[in-house]
Amino acid sequence: MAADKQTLLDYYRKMVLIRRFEETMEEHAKKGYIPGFLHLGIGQEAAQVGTMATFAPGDYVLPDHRSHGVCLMVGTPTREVMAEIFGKKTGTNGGRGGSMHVADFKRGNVGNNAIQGSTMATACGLALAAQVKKTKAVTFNFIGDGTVGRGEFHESLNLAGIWKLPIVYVLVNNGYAISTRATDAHPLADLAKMGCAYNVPGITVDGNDVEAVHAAAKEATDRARRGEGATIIELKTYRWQGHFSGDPASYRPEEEVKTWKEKCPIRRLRDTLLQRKLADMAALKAIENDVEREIQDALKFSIDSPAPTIEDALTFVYVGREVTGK
Amino acid sequence: MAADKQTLLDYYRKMVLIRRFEETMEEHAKKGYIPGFLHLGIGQEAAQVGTMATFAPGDYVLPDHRSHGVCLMVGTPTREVMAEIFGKKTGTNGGRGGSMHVADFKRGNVGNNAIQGSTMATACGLALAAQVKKTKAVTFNFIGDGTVGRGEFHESLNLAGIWKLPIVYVLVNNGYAISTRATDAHPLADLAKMGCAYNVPGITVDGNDVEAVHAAAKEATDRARRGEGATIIELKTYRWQGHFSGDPASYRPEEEVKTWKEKCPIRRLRDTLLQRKLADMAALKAIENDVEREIQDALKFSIDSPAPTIEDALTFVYVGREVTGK
Amino acid sequence: MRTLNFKEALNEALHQEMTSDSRVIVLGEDVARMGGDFGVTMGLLDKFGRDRVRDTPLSEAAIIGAANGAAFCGLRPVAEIMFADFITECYDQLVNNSAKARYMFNGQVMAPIVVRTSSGAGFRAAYHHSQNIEAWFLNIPGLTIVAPSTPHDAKGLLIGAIRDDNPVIFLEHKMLYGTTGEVPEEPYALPIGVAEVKRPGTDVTIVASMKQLHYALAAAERLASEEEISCEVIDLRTLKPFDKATILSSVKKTGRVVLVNEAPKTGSINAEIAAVIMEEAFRDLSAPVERVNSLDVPVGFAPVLEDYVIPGPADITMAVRKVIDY
Amino acid sequence: MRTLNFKEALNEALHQEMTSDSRVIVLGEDVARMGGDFGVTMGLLDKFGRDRVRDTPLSEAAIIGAANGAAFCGLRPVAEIMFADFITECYDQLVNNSAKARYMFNGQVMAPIVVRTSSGAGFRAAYHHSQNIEAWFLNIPGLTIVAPSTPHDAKGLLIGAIRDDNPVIFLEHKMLYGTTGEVPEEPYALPIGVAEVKRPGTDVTIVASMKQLHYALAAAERLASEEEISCEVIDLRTLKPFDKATILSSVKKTGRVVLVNEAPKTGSINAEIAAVIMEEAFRDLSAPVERVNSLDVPVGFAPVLEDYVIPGPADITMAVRKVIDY
Ligand SMILES: Cc1ncc(C[n+]2csc(CCOP(=O)(O)OP(=O)(O)O)c2C)c(N)n1
Ligand SMILES: Cc1ncc(C[n+]2csc(CCOP(=O)(O)OP(=O)(O)O)c2C)c(N)n1
Ligand SMILES: [Mg+2]
Ligand SMILES: [Mg+2]
Repeated sequence: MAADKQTLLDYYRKMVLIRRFEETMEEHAKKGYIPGFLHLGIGQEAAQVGTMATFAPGDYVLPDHRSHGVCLMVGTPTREVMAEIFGKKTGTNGGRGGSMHVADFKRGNVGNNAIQGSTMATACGLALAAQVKKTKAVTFNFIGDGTVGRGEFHESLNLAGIWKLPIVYVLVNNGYAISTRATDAHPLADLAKMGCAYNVPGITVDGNDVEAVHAAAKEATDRARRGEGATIIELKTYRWQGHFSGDPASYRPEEEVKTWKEKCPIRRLRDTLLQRKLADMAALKAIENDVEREIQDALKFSIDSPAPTIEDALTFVYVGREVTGK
Repeated sequence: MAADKQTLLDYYRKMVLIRRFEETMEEHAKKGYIPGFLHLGIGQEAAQVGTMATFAPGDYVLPDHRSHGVCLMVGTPTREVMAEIFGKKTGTNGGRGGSMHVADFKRGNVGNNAIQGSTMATACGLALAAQVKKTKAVTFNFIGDGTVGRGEFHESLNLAGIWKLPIVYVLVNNGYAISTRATDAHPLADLAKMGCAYNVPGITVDGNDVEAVHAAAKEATDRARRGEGATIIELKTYRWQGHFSGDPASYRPEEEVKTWKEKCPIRRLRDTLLQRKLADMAALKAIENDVEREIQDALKFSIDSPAPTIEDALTFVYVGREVTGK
Repeated sequence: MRTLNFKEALNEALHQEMTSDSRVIVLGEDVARMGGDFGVTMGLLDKFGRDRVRDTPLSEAAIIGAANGAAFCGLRPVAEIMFADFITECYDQLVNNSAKARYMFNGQVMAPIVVRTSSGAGFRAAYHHSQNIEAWFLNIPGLTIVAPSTPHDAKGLLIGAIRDDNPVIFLEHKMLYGTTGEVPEEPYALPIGVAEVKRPGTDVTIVASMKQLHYALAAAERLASEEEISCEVIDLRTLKPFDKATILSSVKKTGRVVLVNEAPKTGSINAEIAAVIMEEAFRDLSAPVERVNSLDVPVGFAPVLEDYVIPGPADITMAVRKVIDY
Repeated sequence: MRTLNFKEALNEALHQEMTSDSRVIVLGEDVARMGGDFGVTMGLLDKFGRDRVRDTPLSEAAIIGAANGAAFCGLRPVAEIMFADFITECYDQLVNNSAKARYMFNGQVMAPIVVRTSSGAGFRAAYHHSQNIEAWFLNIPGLTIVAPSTPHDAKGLLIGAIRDDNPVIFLEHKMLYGTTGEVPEEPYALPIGVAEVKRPGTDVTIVASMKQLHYALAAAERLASEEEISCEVIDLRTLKPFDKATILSSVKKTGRVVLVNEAPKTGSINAEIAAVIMEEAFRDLSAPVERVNSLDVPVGFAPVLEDYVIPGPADITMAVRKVIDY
């Protein structure tokens, strides 16, 4: 069933938002505004948007380190995500987390943990809580192809398998873990098939086709919501930039990058919209302009916002126990 | 291809040796001779003997915590294994290791590590060394059904899958991890099938049928020896005693224990020998008597041997760096 | 007053807290059907059902991850790690997730988990079932470590730990499970971070915890009756953060200090306590602080090795004499 | 003499050792094709081939397990854990396997592995890419921890670590990779366990390592020129076991000590050094030993937080004045 016009236009807006968000981050990282590591999701917008389209209030998501886009999808204002990446007090984490730890608990974003695979253990607990509290909450656990190597992948899937945990494992297979090819790191080409060891179904789809991504995510989410347990959805895609902003990524052939850029998920959706006559160029341009205003607003907000202060370094270490400063 | 007479009689001797070894250990643990935990392999003799029949000089084995029998199979004198369990200076580890850490490196027994699953990571290195040094060594890695839950299971199999490591994973499925049923801990009934996630073939066999065990082990060992990589062989069996000597094991139905005792691997092999007319009762009795002499000799040796001394506590912490005592 | 043993006191604490607070759940290996390897969780499954009392696979990372995730959702998980030595397998979850969650996410969330685990030597169980692990976590801000030495404190501190909003590692010295003492029937919470003067004295301050506390009391008794040395014995009860005030006010009085801890000397919590005493009470000291610890070696199997390596009352007596004679 | 940076010095050490000793192999994430996340293993794959230089999947436990196993077979593995914070994921392998193998198996085997890892703060990379981990291993007998502060020592200590027969954790402070200095071309091994007096002095002993060593030297320089305070600065170089003799002989001279370490204060290696100084040089001390450390909080993202939390030259200067003015 093809998605309707409104849905597709909504996807379009979101994908453009993520793209522009990431481009803006990259630009400002180069200019020296953004401290630390910046892992960009350019090229992976369909995977992020299509999956998160099935996220409902009350659900939980554990984004990964390449998931600014996912953080935007739970409804956190773009300003707050961006300000966090700038390390500002107005960010989701008050500037304490940065790019790798953006969290917004009240909207279900439980935050990333920069130890790859660690969130897979956490996911079990979010899903367990849903069972204990008898809610219908589904947990979305984003991981990359590289992260599949970690022991927690196994411990989490095994537990999800026996306890029928309501988890959607969103396995974004962009072909690389830093320089290591997925095909050099794992014996199977389709990583979703690894669910076979746990009686957890796996679906592999073209991660640049937002409709296909959404269909797979919906199947998985519905299954989880019905209490039938976890699913792995593997989204085959590509990251256009290096591993982090600044990585020249000389470990991969230029030809490969070029091929994948031709498969741009945003261009693809635009073509679909135009072909199906659901929008004309003017309508799309209007969306893009609207996104641009949002980005520029967030950027100004992020640049203008104050940094945390040294007092902030001493709060929230413990609940109810003070820590002394200098 | 049925095994020949000499082979089967050899299996018989070894299985009786393990049985009597374990019974003797249990008896002396109850009498207070043996400190610490004692995990007995009674009922699992066919799994241990059938597998280790394919072990060749130069190979490595990582026994598990229920593997006194496996330790005997590499050719370590029974006395030395037993003395180790008694904590005596004449034991394989000088009495420093005990039941859970019996090792005999020169014969390829690399020792158990009482952290379940830990040896699965070590196994990768033994196998890697074989590749680097271009030997034909195969690594036998014994684990239980419970240990399958650990993250290292995954990290090890994944690595074995991509590097085609010469490892035989000997998965002794005795149905329980302490009180936890294998079927409550893992989604698949046949755990060998978990190899599907790693392109590692899995074979499930009746672990009480020493010929079947040997056939599976041979297939796996040959594969590894040919450089074709790892195999999981799952041996379905049962431990007759509690998890450790002294555990009443009230978590499992008596009926179940009874059924499995009827499937005694030793009785089964005896029946085979008699039916195929490869031995008569007198011949078997002679073997049993011979085993008994070996056990009694080892027992006397173990009881008579001296304990380590306090000086022993200070050696082998570091190579080339002293540690001070009291 | 009624007498219970240490294990029963812990069990009662769990029963009472699970009854009064439906957010409390229990998970771990063999905690449900069997009631725990040491019997601490007996009867919970029957009373509170499978949703709240869960046997897990042999997956320590998933256990602590699940506890974290459930805690993020408002539950109060009590996780059991069967032996403290196995906490290595979930070290990441504790260090990088539980300890930092509140800080990293700017106070958006708490991780009120309790990780119960059996620690300490004396069981004749060698390297991987004998370690004292508190020092492994001492340098991790955000964690709390509680360690009772009597049945009374076991109950009160476990209730205190469950009600505490921080992640707590709760150490149960395995040689104390069978020790008995008076325990009030009603639920009561003892404060975290507060030591107790177990025996007042004027000449020397002895600081100890868990099993060593009893050795310290025995040594103090002997020194009082045989050598007229008056020792003040402090039971730390919370190892991190420890109660500086109680220690320092005792040191002010005595000017001589013996610190007792069962872990190897180098880098144990005694080092930190000694450093703090030097910093804050240098002028009060009449002698350097003495540390009584295990030798800097692993815990071997043969009883003679373990007994030599682990400190006993005689070591404490000697240390007291040393600070007196300085 | 020729000048290299820290990274190049390490790289040269690896090239030279791999050339002269065919037992040396290198494994880790992205060490082969990419030459390491920080470039330390560049060129090794091309020169020594796939057998000896291996990219692994994202599997820290398997990396260290494989290193252990290969070491048991006589190889000399140099494993890379990309960021020290990830060592949590192989903590078990190091603590329960590498550290104890020789002792547990009664000297039958050695585990001469080197675990190189980038540690320390300053990279603006927050919680999981900034930690100083030495204290996590301080209480583990059997381990050795080496931590160079100059390119010269980086090369010599790495060669020394590779040739050492014990498991060595080799810390590379990530803020030092770009620092330059004179480095001899020929291979040379510096001794493990030996500190170096970097600057002689008479008033105060400063003990530091890695990045903080440079801060200590800067502070000493300033104190000398501006306040006529003469500081003796000791570079620890090996953190475990540390060089007591060099420290104590300096303390004998100065009677005043400042210990500098980048980890949080509570339970850092400074605690142990302070305790040892008190034990062995109590009468030499004119003031309590001062500890300069991070605050007892995690390392947050925004630069202001990190800069406040991590110690700098000013903190050292203040501490020196404090011990002088005592
Ligand atoms: C436990 C751990 N090991 C290593 C790393 C370093 N690291 C960060 S991202 C990454 C690659 C992840 O690859 P993948 O999961 O495919 O995600 P991608 O970057 O492709 O989105 C690595 C190795 C880490 N953060 N955590
Ligand atoms: C990491 C770790 N977790 C838990 C334990 C405690 N433990 C020892 S044996 C065992 C059960 C193992 O079950 P299985 O692998 O099936 O072997 P079996 O005892 O049945 O032979 C457990 C939980 C351990 N030793 N190590
Ligand atoms: Mg990837
Ligand atoms: Mg079992």
